Amino acid sequence: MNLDFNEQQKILSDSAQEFLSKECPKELMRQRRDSSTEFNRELWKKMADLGWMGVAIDEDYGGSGGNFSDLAVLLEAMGEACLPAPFFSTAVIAATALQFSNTESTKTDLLPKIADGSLIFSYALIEPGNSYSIDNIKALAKKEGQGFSVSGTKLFVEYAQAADYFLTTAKLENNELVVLVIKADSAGIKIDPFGTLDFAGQCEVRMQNIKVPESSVLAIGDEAVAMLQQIELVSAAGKCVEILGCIQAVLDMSVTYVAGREQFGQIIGSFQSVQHHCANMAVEVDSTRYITRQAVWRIAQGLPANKEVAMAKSYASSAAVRVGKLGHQTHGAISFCDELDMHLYLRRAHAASIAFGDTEYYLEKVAVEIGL
Amino acid sequence: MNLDFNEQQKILSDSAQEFLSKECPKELMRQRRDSSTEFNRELWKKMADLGWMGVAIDEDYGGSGGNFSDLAVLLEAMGEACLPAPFFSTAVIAATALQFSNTESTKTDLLPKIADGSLIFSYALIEPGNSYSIDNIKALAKKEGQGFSVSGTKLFVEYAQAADYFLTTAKLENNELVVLVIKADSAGIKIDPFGTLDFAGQCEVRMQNIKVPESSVLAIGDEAVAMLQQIELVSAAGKCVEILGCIQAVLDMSVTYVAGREQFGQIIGSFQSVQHHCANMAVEVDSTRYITRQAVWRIAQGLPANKEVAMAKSYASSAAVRVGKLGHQTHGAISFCDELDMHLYLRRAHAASIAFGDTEYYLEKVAVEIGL
Amino acid sequence: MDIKFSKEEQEFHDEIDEFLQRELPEGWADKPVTWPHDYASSGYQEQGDSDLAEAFLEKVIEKGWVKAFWDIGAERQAYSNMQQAIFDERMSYYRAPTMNSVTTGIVAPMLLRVGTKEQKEKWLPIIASGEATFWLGYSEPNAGSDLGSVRTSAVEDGDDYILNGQKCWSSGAHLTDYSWMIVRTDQEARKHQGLSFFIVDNKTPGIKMDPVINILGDHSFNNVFLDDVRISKDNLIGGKNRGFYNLMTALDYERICLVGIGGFKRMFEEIRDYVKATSHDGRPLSEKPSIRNKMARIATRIEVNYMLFWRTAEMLDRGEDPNVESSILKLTATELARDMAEIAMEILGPYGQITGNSERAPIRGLVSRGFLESISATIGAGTSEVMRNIIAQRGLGLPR
Amino acid sequence: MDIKFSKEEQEFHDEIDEFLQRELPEGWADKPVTWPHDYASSGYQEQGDSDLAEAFLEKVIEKGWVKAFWDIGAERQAYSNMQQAIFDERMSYYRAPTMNSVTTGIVAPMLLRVGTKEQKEKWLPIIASGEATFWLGYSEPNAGSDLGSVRTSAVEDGDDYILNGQKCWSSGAHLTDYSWMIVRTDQEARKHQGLSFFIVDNKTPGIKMDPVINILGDHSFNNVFLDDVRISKDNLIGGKNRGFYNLMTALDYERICLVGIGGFKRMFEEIRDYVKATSHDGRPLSEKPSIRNKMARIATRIEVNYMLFWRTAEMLDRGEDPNVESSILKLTATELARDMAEIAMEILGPYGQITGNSERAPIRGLVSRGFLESISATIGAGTSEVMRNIIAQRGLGLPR
Repeated sequence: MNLDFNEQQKILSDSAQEFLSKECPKELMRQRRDSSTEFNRELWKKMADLGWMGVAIDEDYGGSGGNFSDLAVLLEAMGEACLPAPFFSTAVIAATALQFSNTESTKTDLLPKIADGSLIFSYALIEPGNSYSIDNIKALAKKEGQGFSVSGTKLFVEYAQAADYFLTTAKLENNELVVLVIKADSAGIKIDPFGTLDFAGQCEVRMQNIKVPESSVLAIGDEAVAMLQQIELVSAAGKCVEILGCIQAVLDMSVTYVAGREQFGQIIGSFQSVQHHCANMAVEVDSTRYITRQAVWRIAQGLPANKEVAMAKSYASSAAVRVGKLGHQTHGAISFCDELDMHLYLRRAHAASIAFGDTEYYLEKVAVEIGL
Repeated sequence: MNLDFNEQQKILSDSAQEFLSKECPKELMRQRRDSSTEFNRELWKKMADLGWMGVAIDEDYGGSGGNFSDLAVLLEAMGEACLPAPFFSTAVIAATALQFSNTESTKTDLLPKIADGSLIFSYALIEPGNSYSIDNIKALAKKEGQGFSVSGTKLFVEYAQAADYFLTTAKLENNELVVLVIKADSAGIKIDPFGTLDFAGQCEVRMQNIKVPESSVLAIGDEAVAMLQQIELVSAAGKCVEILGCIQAVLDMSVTYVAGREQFGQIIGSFQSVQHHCANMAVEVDSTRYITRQAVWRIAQGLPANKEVAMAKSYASSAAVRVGKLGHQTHGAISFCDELDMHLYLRRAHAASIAFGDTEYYLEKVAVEIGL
Repeated sequence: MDIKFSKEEQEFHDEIDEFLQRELPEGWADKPVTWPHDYASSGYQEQGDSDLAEAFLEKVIEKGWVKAFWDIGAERQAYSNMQQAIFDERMSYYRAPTMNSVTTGIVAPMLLRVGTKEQKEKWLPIIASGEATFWLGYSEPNAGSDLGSVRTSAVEDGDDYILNGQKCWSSGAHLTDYSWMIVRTDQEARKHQGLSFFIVDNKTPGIKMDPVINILGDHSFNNVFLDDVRISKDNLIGGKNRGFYNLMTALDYERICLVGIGGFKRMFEEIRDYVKATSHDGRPLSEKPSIRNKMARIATRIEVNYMLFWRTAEMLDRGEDPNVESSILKLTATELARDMAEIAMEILGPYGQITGNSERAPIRGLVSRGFLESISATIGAGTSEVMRNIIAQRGLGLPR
Repeated sequence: MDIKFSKEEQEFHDEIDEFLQRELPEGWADKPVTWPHDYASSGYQEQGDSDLAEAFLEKVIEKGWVKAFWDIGAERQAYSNMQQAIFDERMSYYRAPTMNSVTTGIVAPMLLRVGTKEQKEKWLPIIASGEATFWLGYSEPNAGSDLGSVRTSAVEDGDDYILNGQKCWSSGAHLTDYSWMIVRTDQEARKHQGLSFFIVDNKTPGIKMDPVINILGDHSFNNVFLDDVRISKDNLIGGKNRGFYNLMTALDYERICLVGIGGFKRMFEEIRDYVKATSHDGRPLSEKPSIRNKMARIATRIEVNYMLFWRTAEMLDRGEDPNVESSILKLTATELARDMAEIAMEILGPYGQITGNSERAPIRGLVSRGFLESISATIGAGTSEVMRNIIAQRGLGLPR
């Protein structure tokens, strides 16, 4: 048994941290707050040059053929840096869906462009009134000639205004589920951004009779269900890693702050209540780290991982908010000011905690997995 | 608005505390542990002489005509003293049931004997496989001549081996509910004690064709349901008061201990973590006190009290265990020894926390009361 | 024991309630507002609201309620603390525009308690008329939880004092007229013994205010710099070098007057109505056992806080000093503010993250706002840790 | 990264598992046992059980597993720490009778680490054969969390030391043969610098043991009085006045070896099976959403603790010092022990209070027992507060 990064992952982790600490200042997050339509394309280009988008894409499709553990190394560093870019939707979700699909022409077309950074993907999976379940999908894909006509409304579509493609779901007229890719500039698409805590520029995307070719369909029926399950599994584990990066940063910031600040003639880090807050954060970080690594590793190995992911995501999701709030509490009033980065981590950690299923959603999955 | 005891209640409270601190040493609890069939009848006699059993019984029936607030003053002192005696089942539950009843002959017969301390009552309300709900009662009361023949099994019957009467429930053949009193020495009653955490000598009581006269029936049908609801209301509020007494004692013991004990060259009560444990206990005690007083006062005034009791009991029940455990934690290893009284309070507080409905049971009631 | 309003209290309650229902602008409580017991208030979002609020407050002042809280002639409170508590409860329940609560809840009672006759006659009427509003000049960069470390200095110069230094976290300083400021008048004395209170006009030469933007993106805090600010000795309140002693009382008032207990009930009712009216995945939220359980817990804790709130009012009316009790109230109410926001976020799932500038935002985005705002609750006006210290040391007598 | 057992580890795991399934007495795991990670163990309830346990342990010893953990000739461990962890996990999962874990988990590795060649040759074989079992002579009436304050004195006298003093909370002292005792060998040195370890035979003249009854009514603790107890210098282990330094290592071992991680899984499975098989008010407990949620939380925390457990084993195998990591493990596992008991009590409702001496007791009364036993978990071997101090000060570098 070996719970730690291997040599190659350590090198990747160090270089990713170094790169992002230089290239991804927190000002990028604040820029997103002030204008949520675009993101930093220069940084995106540099990341693509480093080969990050293709880390977990097969070499046949222009990637470097790494596994999910390698991708997770990057996601952790991105969480630590609060990277505001559509990496997750593109390199994790879209890449997973396409690699899972049998629609060879679309794979051959799109995967290399994901790998080289020339395509931005978003995902549009949740409909108004629904949460994480894939039941009750109301968007409709009607057979029309050689392709389909798609109509429906989706919420929580990150970076929608910057995306080239959406990955989305609909029902066929025979009630079968489909997963499809839709070009963002298709006629009939209306995008309305709404504000969210994490400045991710989440949008409402309304589709009215969007014409798509047959090759847009990545999966139908049971295969679509299986694909969505795989997306959920991978994304949930990926979000755990993002949370881990966030809360590690919160802990580090807090320890540095309390070790330097004086009140009552004492370093505040010498007060037992402050020490215990920090200790509790450290315990949460370590716990999140290892329960997450197990889930990630199992996915990377292609082993069954439903239970491990459900445990990791339920744990990490609640740790995210607990640690975020403790970080604020240990900092006191300064943490309530925009100038401190603490709230950026809370925003990110919270968004990750609800993405692809929150604590309660995964606890119910755990309950099923343990035989209840 | 006035949240505090009135003058008369203050006097009663002081005298009850003084009496019990002298007459009710914790050794009585330990005696119950070692032999659960009997309790200290001498102490019972003295309490009766003080008029405690009749505090909330009408003067017409030999009591002193006080209200539930007065009775609650005693229950708080009893909680603080960990009194091991069937006071609750006799002076709270049986007295409430009898006063609620219209069966005049039985009231005239039994209430004065409760008031003068000559009768011990227990209650037998829960059946195997059931919890607090009064649905699903399986005990049967068959009409037989002028009376009934009662059969069934009841659990959690406190002080059953010392009781003269049981207050119990059964279904008639037409499925109507009845509440009745049954003499403990009736032929066909079998009593098996089982160990419980609180040393209350709780028993399983099996009744096989017990013959009871018609006058044993205190209420039938809707009236029986109403009576049981009133019993639950009064008992739940009474248990909150008992918990309040218990956790106040736990807080007092803890503060005294940590103010005296030294470790690392310091009074341990000067460590911030210990101080915060104590502060958290104090907050719980105060919170329990006032939410409970409101419930008690409304019952005493005959005002609707379902919401207030549900809130009080859900709060107090969870505070009971939280404070009990904090008391142990602040004491450290000594609290794990029988010689310290701390565990007696935890036992009592836990028993009170589940009696007549636990936290979750009352939270659901709160949910209904707030319109959900 | 009598756990309901007296006849007089009930009439007072009903009078306020009727007034508020009658006089508040249509749909006022549905305008975007702040989370209960936060310290992030930053004025009104729209100019129209601000005008409506002022018009409403005129009526409150006309009613005499602000003025009536103290009887200047008799130098005492005209209404009981319980009545003031009832007033606060109703006002906060309706989210009514209030007189600046620092002014009416802290400065006015402090003047009444430690001001001279002349000071009372000068300040109380213009407080009652709404002409004088105050901010709290307490915190400094190196004096946050530890207010004994205040360094801003006041040096005597003839009939004046010259003030130099910096105040920070000055909530609403830019929206008010005066500061209720604690400064060091004796540089030699031991840390807690050389402090005094002054009333400082914001317009005095030498005062500079820099805005500080909070995590909601709002300007609520300020950094206030004092550079040779000349203040008349008449503005020294409560005795020279008695500042720390007076501060203890002022902090008690603060912990009580900032609770806004009615706001908890109102916010809760909005969440309750939302979960009844909303379905996720085809099922009403109000039917989910976990949501029923969470809502019931919150409702119960609000009720507990109501009881603790009435208790402090009762104590004040009995002439007792609710030092520990106000700390318990502050602790429980602010922890509740945080927990209520977190639990509401849990209930709303992905919808909770939508902020108020979107039509899709549940309850006008109040919950996502509260998730951030409530962070200030357990920090401002004394952290939860400081509250627990007070309860343990002053309440339970444990050693410092 | 490779988060599964290696082939060798898996084979070792399976070998133990098969052995346990084959050799444990029928229904052994269903006998009343103690709650995971408690400090209240007090031997077997029935003589028959005790005999069965001894017979079983003979087989473990025969198997060579106890002895095999150290290679005496090479003065090193024969099995990896990961293998020992696997052994502990399986043994605790099956609730198998174990060699006294203080002996095999603390004293033996400490001897291996700081003992002389002679001491190893003398003690390790009789530990391996089960002839020598130990209790921890650490706590004293005024040295609980603060072990630097140990006062029991050892004064040199020729080839011997003369010991005087008192030890308390001495778990299982009456059931074992020797003490692994820390005493003061230098009265003049600063508090932490004058301590040393001794092995003390319980039968040495001058030793008196008084039983202390715990809150379960069991005799698990003892007060041990030492009155001019004469001990050979050969029994001083790890260097004179090096005791506090060695204690830090011994405490690391203690935090790891007492976890009994498999016991959590076993207990959880029993509760799970119970809620599946039991209905209250006509409805299976396992269908109640609140119960599903609580069980899932516990299962997840157990899994987290498994990961933290394997981590310490890994660190030891890498030659690293898991001082902070063992404190994290101890903290999380013991808090889990408490929470699991409290949550199980909540799940069982009124039935939870029934103790093991009744047929009506769910899961043989283990839950009500655990509710009390688990109190010892967050106190014994360093309170949760001390663990948090260690994590903050040694782990995060915050000032003492």
